[in-house]
Amino acid sequence: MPEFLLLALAAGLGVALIAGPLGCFAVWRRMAYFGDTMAHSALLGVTFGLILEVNLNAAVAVGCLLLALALVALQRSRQLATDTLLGILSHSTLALGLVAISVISPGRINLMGYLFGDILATTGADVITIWLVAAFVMAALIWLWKPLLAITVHEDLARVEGVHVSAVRTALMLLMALVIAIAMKVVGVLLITALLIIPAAAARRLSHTPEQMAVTASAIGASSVIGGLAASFIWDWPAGPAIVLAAAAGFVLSLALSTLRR
Amino acid sequence: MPEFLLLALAAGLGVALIAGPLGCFAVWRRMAYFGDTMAHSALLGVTFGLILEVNLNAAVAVGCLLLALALVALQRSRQLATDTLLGILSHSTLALGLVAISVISPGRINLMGYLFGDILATTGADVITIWLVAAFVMAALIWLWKPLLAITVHEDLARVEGVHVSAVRTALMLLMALVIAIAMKVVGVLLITALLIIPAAAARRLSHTPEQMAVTASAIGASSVIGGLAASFIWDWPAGPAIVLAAAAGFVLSLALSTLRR
Amino acid sequence: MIPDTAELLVQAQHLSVERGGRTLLDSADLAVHAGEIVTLIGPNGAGKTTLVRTILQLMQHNRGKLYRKPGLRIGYMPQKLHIDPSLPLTVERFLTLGGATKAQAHKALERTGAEHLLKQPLQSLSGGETQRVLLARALLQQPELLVLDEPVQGVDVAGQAALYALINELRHELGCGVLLISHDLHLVMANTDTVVCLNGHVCCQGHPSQVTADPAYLELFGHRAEAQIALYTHHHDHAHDQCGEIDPEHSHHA
Amino acid sequence: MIPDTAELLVQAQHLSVERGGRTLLDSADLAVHAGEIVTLIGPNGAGKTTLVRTILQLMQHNRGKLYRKPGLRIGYMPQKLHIDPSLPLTVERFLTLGGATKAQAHKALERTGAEHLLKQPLQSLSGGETQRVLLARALLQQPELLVLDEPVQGVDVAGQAALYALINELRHELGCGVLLISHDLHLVMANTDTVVCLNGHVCCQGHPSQVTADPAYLELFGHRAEAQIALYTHHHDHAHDQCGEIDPEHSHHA
Amino acid sequence: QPLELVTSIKPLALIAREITAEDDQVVTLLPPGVSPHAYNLRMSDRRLLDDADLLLWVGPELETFLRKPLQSQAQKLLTLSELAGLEWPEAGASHDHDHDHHHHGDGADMHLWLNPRNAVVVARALGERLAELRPANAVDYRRRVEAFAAQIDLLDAELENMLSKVKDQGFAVYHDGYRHFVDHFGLNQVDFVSLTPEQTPGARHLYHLQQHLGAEAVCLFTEPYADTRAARDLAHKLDLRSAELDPLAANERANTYAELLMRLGQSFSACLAASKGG
Ligand SMILES: Nc1ncnc2c1ncn2[C@@H]1O[C@H](COP(=O)(O)OP(=O)(O)OP(=O)(O)O)[C@@H](O)[C@H]1O
Ligand SMILES: Nc1ncnc2c1ncn2[C@@H]1O[C@H](COP(=O)(O)OP(=O)(O)OP(=O)(O)O)[C@@H](O)[C@H]1O
Ligand SMILES: [Mg+2]
Ligand SMILES: [Mg+2]
Ligand SMILES: [Zn+2]
Repeated sequence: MPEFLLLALAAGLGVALIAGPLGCFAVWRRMAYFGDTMAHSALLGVTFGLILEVNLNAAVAVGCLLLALALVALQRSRQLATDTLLGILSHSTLALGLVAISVISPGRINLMGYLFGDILATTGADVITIWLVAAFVMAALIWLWKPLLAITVHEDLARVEGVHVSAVRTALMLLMALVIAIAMKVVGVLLITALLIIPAAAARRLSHTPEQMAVTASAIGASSVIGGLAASFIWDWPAGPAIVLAAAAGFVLSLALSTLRR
Repeated sequence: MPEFLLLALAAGLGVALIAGPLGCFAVWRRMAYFGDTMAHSALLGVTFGLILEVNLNAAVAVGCLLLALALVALQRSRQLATDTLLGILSHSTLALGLVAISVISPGRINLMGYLFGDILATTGADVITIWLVAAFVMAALIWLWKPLLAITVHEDLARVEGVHVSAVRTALMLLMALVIAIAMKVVGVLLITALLIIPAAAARRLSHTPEQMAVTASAIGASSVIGGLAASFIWDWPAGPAIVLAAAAGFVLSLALSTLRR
Repeated sequence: MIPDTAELLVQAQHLSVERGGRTLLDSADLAVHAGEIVTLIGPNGAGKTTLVRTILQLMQHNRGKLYRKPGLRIGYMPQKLHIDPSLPLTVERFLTLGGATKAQAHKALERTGAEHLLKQPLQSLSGGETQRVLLARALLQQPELLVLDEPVQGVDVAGQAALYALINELRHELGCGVLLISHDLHLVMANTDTVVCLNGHVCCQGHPSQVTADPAYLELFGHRAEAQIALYTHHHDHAHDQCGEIDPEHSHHA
Repeated sequence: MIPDTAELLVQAQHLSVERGGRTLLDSADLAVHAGEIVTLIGPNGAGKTTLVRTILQLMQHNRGKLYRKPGLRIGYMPQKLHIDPSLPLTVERFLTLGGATKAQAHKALERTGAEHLLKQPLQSLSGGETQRVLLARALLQQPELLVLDEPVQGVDVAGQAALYALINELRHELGCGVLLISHDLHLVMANTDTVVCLNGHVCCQGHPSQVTADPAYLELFGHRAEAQIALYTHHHDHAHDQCGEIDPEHSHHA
Repeated sequence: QPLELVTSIKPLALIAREITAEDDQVVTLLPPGVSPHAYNLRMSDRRLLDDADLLLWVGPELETFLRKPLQSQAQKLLTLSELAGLEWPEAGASHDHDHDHHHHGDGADMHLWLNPRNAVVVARALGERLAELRPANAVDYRRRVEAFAAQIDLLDAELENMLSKVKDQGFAVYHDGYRHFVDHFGLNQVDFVSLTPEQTPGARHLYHLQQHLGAEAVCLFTEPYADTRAARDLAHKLDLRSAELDPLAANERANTYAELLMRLGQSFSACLAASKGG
């Protein structure tokens, strides 16, 4: 197996692993579009990074962080659903970024290139970063699992039982933002957003408890990575979309399975 | 005022007008990302249109239609939230489109350019199309308003009271798909998706009834179009993003207003 | 119990419902005629809500037959209601959704004792207030059949009796059939024409006086029910003959 | 009513809550001590849920003072529960969420009479079953304070009395304070140490025997309540002295 | 009265500037590298289109995002890909594997200005259009076209001379957009990494590159517009030289068309020649 494929596999499996449980939270908490929104706010971050001439990675990080905090703040009033809030933030940050670019007109710079990676271009350093982040986030998830689940089941019950709801919610957003920001640069935004929600959605019908769903989602994600890369190798499909298609196939399969079982 | 500005204004107002009530349904029914998903399935449509060498507009229309029907079918089982379903469809169709392009390799064509319009490039014919579609959709909305509202408030109650729930729901999807497909080609995808949800979200806090919210959303959308075009004229910002920013400003204003009134 | 001329509104025959490998409802029979009040009683999880939702075609049945008078107008009050907070909806607008005028809506609210809630957002109502508004909405349908799933759940003491009285009144006023689910044996028995006692299957069925004597009924509800009925009997005939019959066994937790 | 040595768990002083320009709660006072059962009664929309949620700091109060024993462990049972269907959650997993073991969860379910629901998805439960599971969950917190918002709402006849008995048992077993909201005057009066009668403001407050004699109470609940209490009295002392006192005025709707 | 000429991309403006008169305005609409997905017209852009006397673009296949804005300007449009007399590279000529690369038409390489012969064709067409628009200056325009053609002849020869030494050296490009240059000068392009900058290559193709590039090529060219980390990595791994090509003259340093082409040729010859020894 060529080395680049091994690196892609390593990076993809790392992302799929951590995207399993995180994606479940995205599905449960109706944050399916968190990834897309992050990508747009990252674009805004790059733009301001260019204007202020600061380190672009730092600018992206700050942009993503601010987005997560803005979302937490907006969620306080429960009048609007999370997907609406994400839509507002996503489109507003994108528009702001586009206006800012046109004003400062950095011209020939392809902003997207700064943001989005390709899983087949993974380097050894990328793999190490991904696995370090995945290990950290996984540890944090395990540590916070109970309160995270508690606020997802019922916020009021959790609060009464002594969970620091907004702290835990903010932590979840930040963990998710961290994973998306890193994965976006390595495997691309389409792949990370898809790996978050499609395996989790596929796992829903096959699970009876949250933990089962998280593990199943990771497994489906990992299989999709392997299957997608294989398809890319056999039929020469672009790797990212091939993995997403494999995950989509997994979802269709889970639909069929659960229909059969009825 | 230059003619292109008049045309842009006419198209923008038409879109904002019809996006008001439709956007309310998107916000109520958690379909904030319907527009993005449509854009991706339109891409798939274009790809297949190129493969099968059929009319591209027809292919896009078929793609959007199939998407709407797929969503209706998936919504039957209530285990997954609409935003998750939209995410799955959106990423799957995009991935499928990208793979299909790479397989048939229609070469160096940038498909996105086929799909997305720019409000400053509006022609007289565009304006007529937009207003015809807006008038038709508005008429349909008024005609279907009661059942639409009934299924949005509570599907079971509506069904018991004799509303054909799935027919009405499908009709709503198709109306929304129609508006998005047309508007996407004229004013661009960012603008139509943003005009659907941001004005509706801003109107939420200022309204006590669904009708109020729909009308307020249209009004906020129309003001955003005017304000955005003005900003674009004064500061030479790109017009689409300027309108989105104006709408976002409206949202922030509505937050401030409702906080003050407390 | 009811005149033969009364029109049959709905009828379930040998209705069975299965979900997740469990039989929720086993060959249940039920009929509601115009002008008749049928009350479904039974322990939690007996399948009362399931039976009602199947009759309303909100759930699919696995076996059995279901007849519904063609074009039947139904007023339905579900056991629980969750309305998205993103929808701005006052009580008034909620009531006029089905086609009623504001005046009619106001009148219906008055009858259910909730006229002060007219302009309030639906999502901010208290539990008992929500029930009253839901009942008002069901009335406004001008229904031929009124289906009420625990209508006085969470309603206050005064309201419970008043709402049952209202339901009885409506039956005469609109001539509609009423299908009711309730745990308040003492309050419903008085107005009910037919009681259907459900526990997965139909245990017994008939006029309250018949049912309360049925061994199956006594097994399910036992003497506690009797105690509750005692109260109703007090109201009704002011005879104290049942007071002394209360089983002392049950007073330990009181 | 309770020994002076009992620890104060929560205390509200002059608590006022305003929302949407309306005063929902007007200068309410309330205290719950360890080992004490405090019952909140009042008509629909009286602000009972509001008061409880304010004490639990789920809502902000506009005026007044709130004391909570530092580090107080609370078991809470809300009036309504809506859980997203996208979350796969069996009853067992729901109960063990708070840190309980499976054995404990099973035992708690047994006590609330719902042990057969262990493996069922939480979202598929019937109304009464949900209440039982919620109560089991509240128990599992090993609470110092148990807050129950209409705990037997939708629970069947046998279950209502059993659950109230269970609550009383727990108070002795865990030594916890209980703050209860209920409309079942006849069932709660028996076990309650303090009754707080709420109608926006606190109308009257004290031992059940005091409160039922209070003019404010009689005005709010009138003779219907008396009738219900009559039943409880029957159970309790088997004296028939109140049976005859029932006001015939109220029998018209029966 | 001076003319206002708008071109879609910079290379076209460079050619145009050789033909137009002193006071004629030549403006480029889009900076290169702006993602068309996120591109939105500004008022000034739109006004530019309205006020222009002539609009120059390659065609909808390349500047797809301009298709719609230019639709209403059909009468002042000069679409270069439709010109007669252009030289088109032969489809898939220098390609050796099983891709179904498309024939002339929707799949053709649209970077047609990279062939100096084509530049002359463009210049002639432009000169004629300008002459029509300003008959008074017709002679002047035609004279400039001839001068440009002569200059290009010299340039062509010089490049031919420079590149002939490296004709046999195999190389790969980042995206397959140099066919016009490569074919015209008979260079030996072995493969490309991706078909367009927007399309990422599949694993199979990458593997294929790894398998044969090392043996057949000495140089891999990247571009300043896209994230070409992967390509540079690949070059490093296969011990190929890597250098940058700038076909859009994004680099401010290229101020004339000749300079653009010269720099391109120098990039090719420097990379290909240097690696000959090593
Ligand atoms: N999808 C499902 N899968 C498995 N069991 C289910 C499902 N839906 C409902 N049930 C079970 O079916 C039984 C009947 O439920 P139903 O709601 O009809 O009871 P009910 O008689 O209305 O009870 P209550 O008095 O508590 O409202 C319950 O035990 C419930 O847990
Ligand atoms: N956000 C709000 N805006 C306006 N009114 C509100 C709001 N929230 C609650 N209310 C009103 O406050 C009152 C008290 O509500 P609460 O839920 O405390 O009543 P309750 O005593 O628990 O009644 P029930 O017995 O019906 O449960 C109700 O009349 C309700 O309509
Ligand atoms: Mg029920
Ligand atoms: Mg309450
Ligand atoms: Zn190839």
